[in-house]
Amino acid sequence: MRNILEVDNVEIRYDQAILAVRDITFTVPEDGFVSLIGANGSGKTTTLRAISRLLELDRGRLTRGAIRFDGKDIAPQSPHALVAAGIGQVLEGRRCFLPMTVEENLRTAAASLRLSRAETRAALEKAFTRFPQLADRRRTPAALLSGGEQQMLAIERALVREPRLLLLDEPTMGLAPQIAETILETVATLNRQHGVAVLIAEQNVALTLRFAHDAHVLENGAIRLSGTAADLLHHPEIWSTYLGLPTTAPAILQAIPA
Amino acid sequence: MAAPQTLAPQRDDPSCSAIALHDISLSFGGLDVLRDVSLDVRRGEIVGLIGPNGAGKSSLLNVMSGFYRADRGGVSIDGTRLDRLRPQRVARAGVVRTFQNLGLFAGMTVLDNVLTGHALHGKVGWPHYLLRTRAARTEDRRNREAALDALASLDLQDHADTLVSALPYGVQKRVELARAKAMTPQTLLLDEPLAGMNPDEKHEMVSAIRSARDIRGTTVVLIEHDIGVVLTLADRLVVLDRGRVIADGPPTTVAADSAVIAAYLGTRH
Amino acid sequence: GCQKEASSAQQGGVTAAPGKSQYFPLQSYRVGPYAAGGSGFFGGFIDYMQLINAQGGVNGVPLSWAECETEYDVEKGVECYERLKKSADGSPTAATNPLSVGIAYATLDRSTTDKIPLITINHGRTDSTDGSVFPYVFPLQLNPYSEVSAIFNWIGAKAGGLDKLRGKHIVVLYHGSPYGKETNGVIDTLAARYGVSVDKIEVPHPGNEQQSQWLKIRQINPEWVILRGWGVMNPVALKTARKVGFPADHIIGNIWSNSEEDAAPAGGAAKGFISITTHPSGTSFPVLQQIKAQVIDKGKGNLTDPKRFGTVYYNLGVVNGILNVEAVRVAQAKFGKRPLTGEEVR
Amino acid sequence: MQFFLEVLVAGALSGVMYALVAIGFVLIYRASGVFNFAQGSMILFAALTFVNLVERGVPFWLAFGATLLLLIAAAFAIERFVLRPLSNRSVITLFLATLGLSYIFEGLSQIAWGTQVHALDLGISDDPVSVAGLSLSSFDIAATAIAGSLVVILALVTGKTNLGLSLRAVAADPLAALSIGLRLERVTVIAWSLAGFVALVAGLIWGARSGVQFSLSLIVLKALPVLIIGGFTSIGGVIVAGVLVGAGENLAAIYLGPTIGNGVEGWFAYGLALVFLMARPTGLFGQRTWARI
Amino acid sequence: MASLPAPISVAPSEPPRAGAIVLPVAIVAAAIVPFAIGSDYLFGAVLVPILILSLAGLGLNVLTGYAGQLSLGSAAFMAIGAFATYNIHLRVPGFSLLPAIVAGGFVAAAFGVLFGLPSLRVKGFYLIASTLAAQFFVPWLLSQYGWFTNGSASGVITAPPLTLAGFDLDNPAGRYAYTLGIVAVLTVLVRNLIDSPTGRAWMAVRDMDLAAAALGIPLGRAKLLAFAVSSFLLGIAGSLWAFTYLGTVEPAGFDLDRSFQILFVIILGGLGSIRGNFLGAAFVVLLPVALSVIGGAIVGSTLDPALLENAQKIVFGALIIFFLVAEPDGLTKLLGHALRTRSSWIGLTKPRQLEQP
Ligand SMILES: Nc1ncnc2c1ncn2[C@@H]1O[C@H](COP(=O)(O)OP(=O)(O)OP(=O)(O)O)[C@@H](O)[C@H]1O
Ligand SMILES: Nc1ncnc2c1ncn2[C@@H]1O[C@H](COP(=O)(O)OP(=O)(O)OP(=O)(O)O)[C@@H](O)[C@H]1O
Ligand SMILES: CC(C)C[C@H](N)C(=O)O
Ligand SMILES: [Mg+2]
Ligand SMILES: [Mg+2]
Repeated sequence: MRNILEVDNVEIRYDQAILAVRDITFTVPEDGFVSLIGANGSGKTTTLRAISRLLELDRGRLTRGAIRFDGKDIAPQSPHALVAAGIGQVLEGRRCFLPMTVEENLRTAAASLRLSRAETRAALEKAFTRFPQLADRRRTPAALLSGGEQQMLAIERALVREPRLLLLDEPTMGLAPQIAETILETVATLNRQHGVAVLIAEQNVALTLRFAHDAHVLENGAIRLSGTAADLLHHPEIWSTYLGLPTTAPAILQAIPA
Repeated sequence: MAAPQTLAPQRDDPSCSAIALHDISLSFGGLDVLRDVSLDVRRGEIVGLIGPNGAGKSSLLNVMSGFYRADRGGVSIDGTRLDRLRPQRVARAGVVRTFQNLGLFAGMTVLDNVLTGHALHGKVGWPHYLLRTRAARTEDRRNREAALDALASLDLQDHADTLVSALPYGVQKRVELARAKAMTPQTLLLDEPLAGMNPDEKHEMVSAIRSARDIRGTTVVLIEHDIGVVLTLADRLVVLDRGRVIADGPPTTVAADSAVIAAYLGTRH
Repeated sequence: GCQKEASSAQQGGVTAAPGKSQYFPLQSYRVGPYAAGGSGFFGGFIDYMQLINAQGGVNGVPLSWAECETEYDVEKGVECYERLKKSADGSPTAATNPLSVGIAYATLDRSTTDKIPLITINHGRTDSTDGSVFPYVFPLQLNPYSEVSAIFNWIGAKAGGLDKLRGKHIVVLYHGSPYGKETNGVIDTLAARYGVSVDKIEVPHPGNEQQSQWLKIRQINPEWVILRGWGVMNPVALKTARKVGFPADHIIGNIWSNSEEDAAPAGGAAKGFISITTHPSGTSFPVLQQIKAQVIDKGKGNLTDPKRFGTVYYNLGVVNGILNVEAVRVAQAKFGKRPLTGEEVR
Repeated sequence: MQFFLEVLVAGALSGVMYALVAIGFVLIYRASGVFNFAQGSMILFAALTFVNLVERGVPFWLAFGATLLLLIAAAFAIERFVLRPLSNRSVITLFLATLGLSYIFEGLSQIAWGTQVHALDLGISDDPVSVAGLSLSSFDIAATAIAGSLVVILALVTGKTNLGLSLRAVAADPLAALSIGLRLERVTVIAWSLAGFVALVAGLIWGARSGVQFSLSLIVLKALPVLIIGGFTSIGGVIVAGVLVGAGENLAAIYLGPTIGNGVEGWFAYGLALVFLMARPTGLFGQRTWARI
Repeated sequence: MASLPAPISVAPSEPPRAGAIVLPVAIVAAAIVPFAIGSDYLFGAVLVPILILSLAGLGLNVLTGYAGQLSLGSAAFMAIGAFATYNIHLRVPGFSLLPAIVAGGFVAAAFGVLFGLPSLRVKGFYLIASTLAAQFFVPWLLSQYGWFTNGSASGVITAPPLTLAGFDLDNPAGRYAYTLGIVAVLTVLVRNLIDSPTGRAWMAVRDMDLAAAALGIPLGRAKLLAFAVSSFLLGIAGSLWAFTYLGTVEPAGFDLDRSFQILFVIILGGLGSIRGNFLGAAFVVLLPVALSVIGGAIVGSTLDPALLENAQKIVFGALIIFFLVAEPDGLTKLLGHALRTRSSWIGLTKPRQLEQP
């Protein structure tokens, strides 16, 4: 299977000084479902934004290595070209267009992809079936939605057109367990049935590892551990830091496949 | 501001009630966000507030802290019913909250953020500070010590002079809790303080919250989606669904409640 | 330190031995809302000085000058005064000509202290006409009093005698600046003397919008409107008058409302507009011909746009130059043919 | 009564001319959240360029097109050298940057075209005409018609269309806009070009009214209260606000002036704006500050 | 969020403690050095306006940099201070100049509170309606009623000679000393206030007013106090402008351009920085002088002065943009960087380590 994404020995700095990520190398196969795991500040967001070239707004820059999407170096490509080529992204912290209504948020995404009227309508329909709660609030400014509702909107905004590579940055943050699970199930379905490659950064490790094929653990901006999800789930270190907490026992029970 | 009126005791002893809601209803443009919600949080209790997204949890917290004005019903703090609740008044009554989307002062250092919380307790007026009188200097020194203690308790002392905007999200959440704790509140209202953290980090936060209650007897209302955390931390669980309280009781009982499972873990709207 | 470089930076004039020229600090304005007036005036002034230098100076004493931009702003004017009051090479300073009532006021005491004459042509403080109050201030040509009385005399003549003015109605439309207000006292006095009723209406700086003022004028329907404008206020006044239907030939522009820059942009609306002047525009005068031949045609003219040669502001600058230079000449007659100090020029 | 009506209507009509200036602000504010103080000097720049071309014998429409091209070029330059490096900065920083821009525009226009005053004749007469018994200026009526149609067109173009959505999205969150594939630079350039176009139209109309010269750049001070009352984000709002301000100002100058003093119109509009803000803190049609906690 | 006239988020504030040593040193230096090298021009046309603009910048910084309320009306409060001082000095027996200046500051503070009232309801760019109203109303008021200018026909007032306790300070060096004294005292006081609960309350209101409310900070009181303190400082700056710098003043001198100038002072110097005001003021005063010197040196006197002037305008505008792009936190930060690099060259401090994650 071809790799849709290759992250090759990448180093990233902010403000030309602050080293956020170093020596990161991994790939995502065309039908892959890869998870990035790591503590706060370990560099997950930075890596994901580097792939879609969204670092510049924060004065961040790739200082070494290369990222290839579809075999082509992303460095000379612009963010909108990458989106057009099939990268979809859910940003950390929701980032809906707050003054715009739910529907306008989705329409804007459709507009930027130059979807036809019918396609747009279909995309909206699909979004509202997945999250009926959003349908009720379609004319509400995104700013007034609850935290979880905003998260749903952010996810749908990235799915308006099925991307070929979906980048998800903590998509389940602030979502009720059931919705979180639904979302990952949806993503897994897209991955399985429609061949959408997925790269996800998640704090809910137990949940992600149930769906991911492979996972990489980041620590201080470098990859600490890599392996298949199943391996990592039973790795002692993962267990103690990311799973093996007495308080989260019920979640783990859910996580481990019967 | 309307004169506070005393309310007839709700439960056995009104003095035990840290914060209470009486038949609160709230709607926005035809959307009922809260419907006849009554809730009595007792002193020293840790109440877990759970429910699906959009159930009205944050709105409930907003009503308690004076950010939303209920259409109907009222709020009592320490057994005193306040008709026109305002955020500043609520804070001065010892009820301190955190925000789902972070309520930090981005342009200030971590230490300054925490010091700002102390403003509430300041006894020395600004003219003293203007002239740096002895009283001002003493108070300032004491405040700084207390703030550094609060930072230390969440392992933040190394970040004291960092601008909060330069910190990763999870650390910012910790700063917000530190700031709230440093205000030595009687009641803490926490809106998803653990979101975006890994279990290890959650563990630290949980101990910090628990220690506030155990050491100072702080009352805590906690919104959290990680049911595991809630089950271990909360003394009582309140479940909200579509603006109504559908369950209220000991965690184990509530978690087993079929209605709760249906609303929260099972079916979706 | 700064002062030397600053003033040498834009020093103009002939190269003479240091300290051997007669120095004029120029607080000019060539940008900002009143740039048109300032660049015309100072253009004329400088060209005239160039002419004098081309002809060998004043009795052999060359003229030098340095410019500093005030933007017609009082503070900048003061700063320029301080910066330029002493020449870079030690040449004595003859006089300052800020061309702004505001700046003139602000530098008045300093002029007295520094013993540098302050020349205000066709404007200035009413009380400066009497030399004993401000010994270093010289209003040239018209001062507020003579200006207003000239206008009243003219109106009187139109009406068939000053005594016929009684009961007539006049509106004064003035620029909301020290300059604009300066004549208000005089006008009141004269109005009382002749029994004219006067409405004074202010146009806030810069005067882009005068709708309400002219509607009011139309309502009052006075015999005459005295326009005490400056800059853009003038064409807008004429255009708005046209718009509300007030006849242009009943508007009398004062000395600062009489230039091409004031009338031309108003186009047809200016037809019939009357204004007083102390000097005509045009290029046929000998001195202008000389300037043309000896300065402008040699490519040394100060105007960016040669078409403005001979306009009112330019010619006023020339007149101002003549008066300044003649003052120096007169003083030289008394003190000798050398560069003079401000005190001597006075 | 007749006089009162004339004052009222004449004021309202000139208020529409303020609105014409204010629209330029709205366009850019909607698209990038930038409060563009350089709008006034853009007007000066546009009008000076146009009038100088015409005076050099360039035909009207050619001059119009050439000036517009210049403004579009300016939009590209501004995007590249000012806005792009400043993206993600605080709104006040961007505001200050546009102040810097206004100096550049003023300097450039006066270097290129000099400081003298130019007459501009658009062929619209400025004589009083009688409409329904009121004496009004035909120029004002024409200007109102032009401004009105401009507003309608712009409101349509930037309303529910894709362009309108993109403009608002970029203003709301540039990073999120990038993440869904919007072209930040292009949207910015379009907004500034539109604002340039509006500046040109405003410059022509105001230039024909008061002569083309430096003070054109100062009409922004008249447009600001209109912008505030209308709400920073509403194109239609500025028309309503313009009428209110123009009429109010005229009435105040005529009826209030004699009692409290000349020149009330210098600040009256700001007072009026304050009164409206007390009732509606984000203007008549401004976007509410949707804030949730 | 950008489309909302949201609370103004600004550059991070300099930790006030950092100034603890710098400030006294700077004051002592300012009190000694110029007298050793000073000329009348240096005192009268450079140092005095720099000091006064710094004070004005300090005033605006309290309001905009620290409390986050954008103001475009600084000059109005300067005007109030100047004319209040003038009238108090003129009319109230027993008020010599110094007390009159202080009283003028209080009058300005009162007006500041008045024009600050809308801030209780209105936020962000909308608030400029209030400060612009002040900006246009105050000079109008002052020139409209002759009483304020003691009947001067053209609205220009003239300052009395400057004396203090019998000393004649009516010369450039004297004016400088007088100004320096006042500015130094006020700077120290403001520094104290910024590094106190009050200052932190202002910054909290600036960064996130809802969170500030949740901490029990009375938003309205904090804002109004910021308006009062800010206008007090601006009022004093206005008095000094009239009485120790120009020696004369007209209401129109305090126009919008002056307000922008002060805004430039704080933006270029650095929002939320005390030292920045002095750097910004020096920059704003010296840049035009420097530009005309450089411009003159390059092209000599052959060039059309209007061209030179306009070119200076362009350079000024471009420099503003350049500074905003290069260093959002202003000259303070830039100076900080420069000093750090310098001292690492000469081995005073270790080079800053790259932050390792
Ligand atoms: N805009 C920025 N400027 C400077 N440093 C930054 C910036 N954004 C992130 N960093 C730094 O880069 C490092 C990696 O941060 P990043 O946000 O990628 O972590 P993360 O793994 O996504 O953390 P979290 O789980 O909290 O979201 C951190 O040390 C952070 O402080
Ligand atoms: N100010 C408001 N205006 C309009 N609707 C509102 C407002 N505040 C809340 N709502 C609506 O009320 C409902 C409840 O919102 P709330 O934020 O209380 O939910 P929540 O339980 O906290 O959800 P989450 O877990 O997703 O944060 C949501 O549908 C939200 O859109
Ligand atoms: C004297 C003239 C140049 C008129 C000008 N308006 C002034 O105030 O001085
Ligand atoms: Mg992250
Ligand atoms: Mg919530």
